Amino acid sequence: MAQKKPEKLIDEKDVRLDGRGLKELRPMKIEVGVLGNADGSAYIEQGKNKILAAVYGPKEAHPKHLAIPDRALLRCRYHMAPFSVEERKSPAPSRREVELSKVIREALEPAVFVEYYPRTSIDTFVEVLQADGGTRCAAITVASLALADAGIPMRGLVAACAAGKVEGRLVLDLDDIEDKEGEADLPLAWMSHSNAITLLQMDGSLTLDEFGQAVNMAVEGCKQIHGLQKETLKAKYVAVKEEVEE
Amino acid sequence: MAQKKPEKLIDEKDVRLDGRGLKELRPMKIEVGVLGNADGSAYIEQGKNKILAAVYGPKEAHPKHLAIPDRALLRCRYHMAPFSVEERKSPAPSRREVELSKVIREALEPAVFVEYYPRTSIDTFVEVLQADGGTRCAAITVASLALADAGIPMRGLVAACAAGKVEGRLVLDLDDIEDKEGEADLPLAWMSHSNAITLLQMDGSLTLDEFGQAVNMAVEGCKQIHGLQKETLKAKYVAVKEEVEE
Amino acid sequence: MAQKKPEKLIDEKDVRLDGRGLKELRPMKIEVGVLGNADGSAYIEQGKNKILAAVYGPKEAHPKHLAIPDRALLRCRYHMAPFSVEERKSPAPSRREVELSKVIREALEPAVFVEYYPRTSIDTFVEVLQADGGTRCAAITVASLALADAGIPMRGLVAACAAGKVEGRLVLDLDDIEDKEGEADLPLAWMSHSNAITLLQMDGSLTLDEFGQAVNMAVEGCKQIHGLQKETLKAKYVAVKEEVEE
Amino acid sequence: MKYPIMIRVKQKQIAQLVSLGKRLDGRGLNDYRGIQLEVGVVGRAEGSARVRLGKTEVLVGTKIELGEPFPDVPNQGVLTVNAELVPLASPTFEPGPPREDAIELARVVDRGVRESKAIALEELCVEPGKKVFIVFVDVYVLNHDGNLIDASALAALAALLNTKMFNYEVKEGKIEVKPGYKPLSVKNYPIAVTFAQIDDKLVVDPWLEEEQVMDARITITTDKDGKICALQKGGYGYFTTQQVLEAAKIAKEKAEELRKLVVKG
Amino acid sequence: MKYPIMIRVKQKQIAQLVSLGKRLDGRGLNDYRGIQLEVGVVGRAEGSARVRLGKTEVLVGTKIELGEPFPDVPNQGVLTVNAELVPLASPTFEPGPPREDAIELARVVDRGVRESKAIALEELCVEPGKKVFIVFVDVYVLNHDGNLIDASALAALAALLNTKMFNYEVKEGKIEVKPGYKPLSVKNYPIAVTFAQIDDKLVVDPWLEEEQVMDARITITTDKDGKICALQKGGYGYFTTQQVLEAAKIAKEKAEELRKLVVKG
Amino acid sequence: MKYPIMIRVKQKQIAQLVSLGKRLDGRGLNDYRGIQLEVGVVGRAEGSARVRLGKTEVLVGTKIELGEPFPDVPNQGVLTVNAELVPLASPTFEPGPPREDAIELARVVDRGVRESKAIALEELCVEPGKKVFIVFVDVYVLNHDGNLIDASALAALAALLNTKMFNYEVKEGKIEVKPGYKPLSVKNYPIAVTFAQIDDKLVVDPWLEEEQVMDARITITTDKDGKICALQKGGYGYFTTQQVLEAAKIAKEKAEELRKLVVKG
Repeated sequence: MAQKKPEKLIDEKDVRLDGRGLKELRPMKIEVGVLGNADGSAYIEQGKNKILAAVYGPKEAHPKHLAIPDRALLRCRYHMAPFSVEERKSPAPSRREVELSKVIREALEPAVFVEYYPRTSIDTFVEVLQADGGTRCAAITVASLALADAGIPMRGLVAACAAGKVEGRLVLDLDDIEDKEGEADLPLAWMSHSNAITLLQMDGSLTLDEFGQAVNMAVEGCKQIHGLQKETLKAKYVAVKEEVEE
Repeated sequence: MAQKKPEKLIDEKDVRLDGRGLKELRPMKIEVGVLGNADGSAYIEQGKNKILAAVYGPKEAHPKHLAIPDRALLRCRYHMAPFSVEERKSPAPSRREVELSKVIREALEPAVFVEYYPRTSIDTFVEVLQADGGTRCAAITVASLALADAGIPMRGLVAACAAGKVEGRLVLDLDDIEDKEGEADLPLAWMSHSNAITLLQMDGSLTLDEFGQAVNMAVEGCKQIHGLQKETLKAKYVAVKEEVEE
Repeated sequence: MAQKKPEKLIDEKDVRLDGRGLKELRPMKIEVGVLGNADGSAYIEQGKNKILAAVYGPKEAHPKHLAIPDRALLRCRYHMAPFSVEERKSPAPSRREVELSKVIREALEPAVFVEYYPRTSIDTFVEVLQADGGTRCAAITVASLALADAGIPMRGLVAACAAGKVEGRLVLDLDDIEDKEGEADLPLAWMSHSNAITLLQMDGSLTLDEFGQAVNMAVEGCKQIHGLQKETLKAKYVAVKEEVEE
Repeated sequence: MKYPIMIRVKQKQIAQLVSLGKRLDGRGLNDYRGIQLEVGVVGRAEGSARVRLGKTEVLVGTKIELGEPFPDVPNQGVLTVNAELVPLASPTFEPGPPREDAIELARVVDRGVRESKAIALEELCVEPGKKVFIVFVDVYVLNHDGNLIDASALAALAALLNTKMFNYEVKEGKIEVKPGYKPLSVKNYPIAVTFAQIDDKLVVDPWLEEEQVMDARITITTDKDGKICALQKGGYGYFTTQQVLEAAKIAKEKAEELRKLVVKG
Repeated sequence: MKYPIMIRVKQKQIAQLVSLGKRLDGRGLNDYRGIQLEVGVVGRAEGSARVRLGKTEVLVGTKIELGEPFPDVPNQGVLTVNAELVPLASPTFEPGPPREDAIELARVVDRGVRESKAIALEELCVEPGKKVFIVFVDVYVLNHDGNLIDASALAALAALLNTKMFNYEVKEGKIEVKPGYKPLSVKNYPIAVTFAQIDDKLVVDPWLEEEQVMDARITITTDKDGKICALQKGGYGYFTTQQVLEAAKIAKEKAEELRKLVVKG
Repeated sequence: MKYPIMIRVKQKQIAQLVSLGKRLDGRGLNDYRGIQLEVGVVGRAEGSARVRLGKTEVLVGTKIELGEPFPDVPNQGVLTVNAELVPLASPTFEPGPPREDAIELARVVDRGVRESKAIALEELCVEPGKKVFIVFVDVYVLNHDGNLIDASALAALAALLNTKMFNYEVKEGKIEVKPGYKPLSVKNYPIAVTFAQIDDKLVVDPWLEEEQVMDARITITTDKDGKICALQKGGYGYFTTQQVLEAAKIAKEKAEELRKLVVKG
């Protein structure tokens, strides 16, 4: 049932287990508008991660006492399917999921014009169907697209990606085994507006120098992902436009 | 602590373990108006089942947001006492109890003129004090009487009874051991108004033919129970009348 | 990890394990106004007990449906820190904590002019940081001071203290080991106004005679504690007055 | 906690009566309502009893199961008392986890049984530190018309006296069930007697209308030797020392009467 | 259960169509919506399947873990079905513990699998009374457009057929994992077919708009031999005996069609 | 998240001061409030420490108990950090299970200890796969005046350094307690330093009024070698890369100062 740990995660030619270079992202696939009922939705595959996001709102905040007079209440739930991980996960939210829901919400909010919709709520639901390291970053990337798909006005898309340290080398976009066996993991979310870092966490051990490099490497990763996000949205609007004009 | 399974549940003369014939109901005892505080109440013994039902309402629905503008909200809780079964049952409601509460409610609602009492709630509480197979059916039979005892206007009484298959033969009103060791169990609730089947479930294995026979056998059982329900109510009203006229 | 039980809890000269006489209280230290945010607060050490109390209110009752038209709603939560006892205690409230919250609230309420603040709530929070027997009594003593510190008008301070029976002798203010190994424990709360007993519980075995003696002994203990309570409040007001007049 | 006008009127009326030594339902201040006791009413339970105290009705069932002892008393069985105020018993009871009142009720019943050493927990040890019998006492309130504590404590004692266990032998750490049953060994007979204080007077066995207007409540549990084994004050009022001592004396007497209903011979 | 005006208008319209043997989305009364089935979609799961039934979308994943058997069936593995109505699937689903609807959904799917003996639970026993395999079937509703039961039951069966277990040997009470996988042994193929009753007519595979106006619902699960193995009536209306028997006949036929989608050859 | 008018006025005032390098309470931007540290304050705990950071007050107690290891690390002890925002600490804290804020607080403190490998978990294994020591670190917030993270992390480290375990020997799978105690082995000294961003400026150790108006928060935990071992951004604003790197540098310096308060010599 459990994975076996390989002897080396990176070979002498700086090639990682899955064949990637040190600064290379995992293969990604993004789709928007994938769910029927949600106001906005998106799907991402990043390596073996498979994650769905849906947005409902803006709508009247419920329960009412949560409504904010001058802005929308942005809510977020990050949740893992029981079969998304090696050992079945109970569907009840774990402490980890509660924390991630919070930091993901705080990573998205700087991008959203919440002041446009006072007294409403905007609910973002993220479901991790399969997990392979870096789910919180992929969750932010895909949730940001779901918000855009719902037509929520935003300052920009938020892209997210981790950098880290594995067997002494700094690498981009760690997968599950690199995350578990590596020396450090630094997930980061970024939006081009204001060059803003909207999520930043770190686990492990990094010198100040390494830390600076890792932050920059993660930002570069986010920029690539941001490009892919824009393409996906554009492609969808072109498709919609064509459909409308047909 | 545990019952021992006997070798045969039905002998060669079609006599069941407790001496009943194949189409015979277990001995039943019904009383209405048994509790002091409830607006309506009833008690049933069916074989070794001992079940109490109480009704509170119609009364203002609480919490208010549950109120329905054009009808009463019918609620139902089916609950087993910890000491009602072989192994002590935790008093917290199990998934089974949640499901049974739902199907019992849906078995009773077709009989109730819910439209007479908009914005109110009618709460039905069923407590199984001792369980011996077929509790959901006995619960419907007794809850229906408690509703009548509370003076809730109804299209008719709902009677319920299971048919099933045990050692290759179709039988009526299975007890605990027949249910557990038998091949199929088909609980059914019926009201004479519209000849309506208001609850129907099935576990086990039946051919289409057997299924048809079992449905008809259960309906016949319900008709007998319905007779007993009517007698009980009548006897009570006579008693009340006599008391009043004394 | 566990304490070892000594052979004798009281020696032949009626001296208890910690050197006290039979009718002697444990050393006590009381402070008021110890917390920054609370409207009133107090801290007590009684033997090895270390307990904090805070009062918030009177304030608008929340949720609103709890508000009482002609008086304040007095609430109380007695809670033990996980590290306050020998075996780590889960922070979720135990049944014991729920019961003690109730009896402590009922011990305090006779002293509070709840009718002065209709529709409000007065919330009393007690945190046991270290437990050594008699925490409910010390909790009442300290909560009563926190109420006074919050400026809540009161008929008087409530003092509390247990009496009990250990190795055949009646003793005052049992500590943890005397409580566990002794024959009876009788916690009692008292206020001088009306000479009122506002809390009374008992565990163990006492004849009627012993019971009468124990009640009187506990009341005497409360009177001593009441003296200490008054001194503490007075000292604080003098200190405040001096500060103001400087 | 809320005193609507209706209650205040009733309070006045009840208090006036009590000051004359009378009660709304005709009882004397120290009289119990009629008590009906039935045992063995639930065959699936190891023991059971139903008590009707006036219109208050309580059913108690016991179950005995194997389980682990508490680490600090490895050679003792476990006694667990739980109370459910099921919603069919009163319009004020709601479905959901036990609230404060249910927890207090269970704990007061528990203390009476535990502190009087009614159950010899050492005899319920099968394998020290590993396997003991757990005695579950489940109090089920079926109709609430006041004084749930006394009715529940009485039903609990009767149910324990009605409890039978299967015979067993321990062979190489495994339990072997043998034919027949034996009664659970009950060594003491704790009886709870509750008083309400109304207008500075004590009344025994308050019914619902009295509970709604009382200032405070006190329950005194005495054992077969007349010793007090548990006590609980409740409610927002207070008692004087004098009242407490008086209550204790009466409680002992009343308990003797009640005990005869449960313990024959 | 609330019928706002919008729903009543729709109800009338849908009922009129149904009385003419037609449906809003153009289907015949006994037609299913288009079904898409994909298996092995979640590699971390031991088995998985996604079913799209019109716009309804359900993902089922299975996990197999070691655990303890139930005491009353010590030599059988354990089957556990759970359903999550995750809030991304519908504006009416909310985060939190499973509500009534999710519990009923899980239990109906569970009964189909269990009663048809689709999983040979005896084969999942490793050490009687101590160690068995637990098969978790997690139903994950991703988009709710009606008839969650049939979609979930179909996906559950497909996921079980897709489930692989590692090979193992038991040596001295310890499990030794061996290379390779073997498929989970699935012996029967239960298929659930659900009808809505609208204005006294039965329609197969109700979509959301039909569910909102239906009087009652009946689900009949038949096994590979055409026997009925589970049945569930839902909703606030009722059925006549005639309707029930008619539904059973149709259910058997439709189940045979659907079974072919999952069970090849 | 709600900004009533009062807060906006305060926000303006605080922001203006900060833009001048000043703060409402007179501190410089990189100054901590006065810190008081007391250890061994709770004798029942295996270790304890109280930190006062200005008016913020946190008590941490540790308990060590035997338990089972996690299956994936069978030969390591277990570290469990829990935080309670008890309602006496703030009018905004309510009784009930830990909310988001308490969970984040506990997890940030946990990561500092865990990632710096402050506790040698391998040394806490008694019997691989079966019995290990569990170190409970309970953070108890007694008064909330801002920057709970730094105060809690500091108190947690001090409590761990104050923790003693009894001596024991393992004989035939059983633990035998021996006389005396030994200190828990603490290998590293992680210190958390938190910044608030107010009007694009960073201020160290924000107090409550600053937290109420800040845009975002960043906590950087460094270990005894000046390496970063944990980091957490919080709040609804953002940081630039420049700010993050600047914060890291300051965090390392401030941590060295703070570490001296806890680690003597």
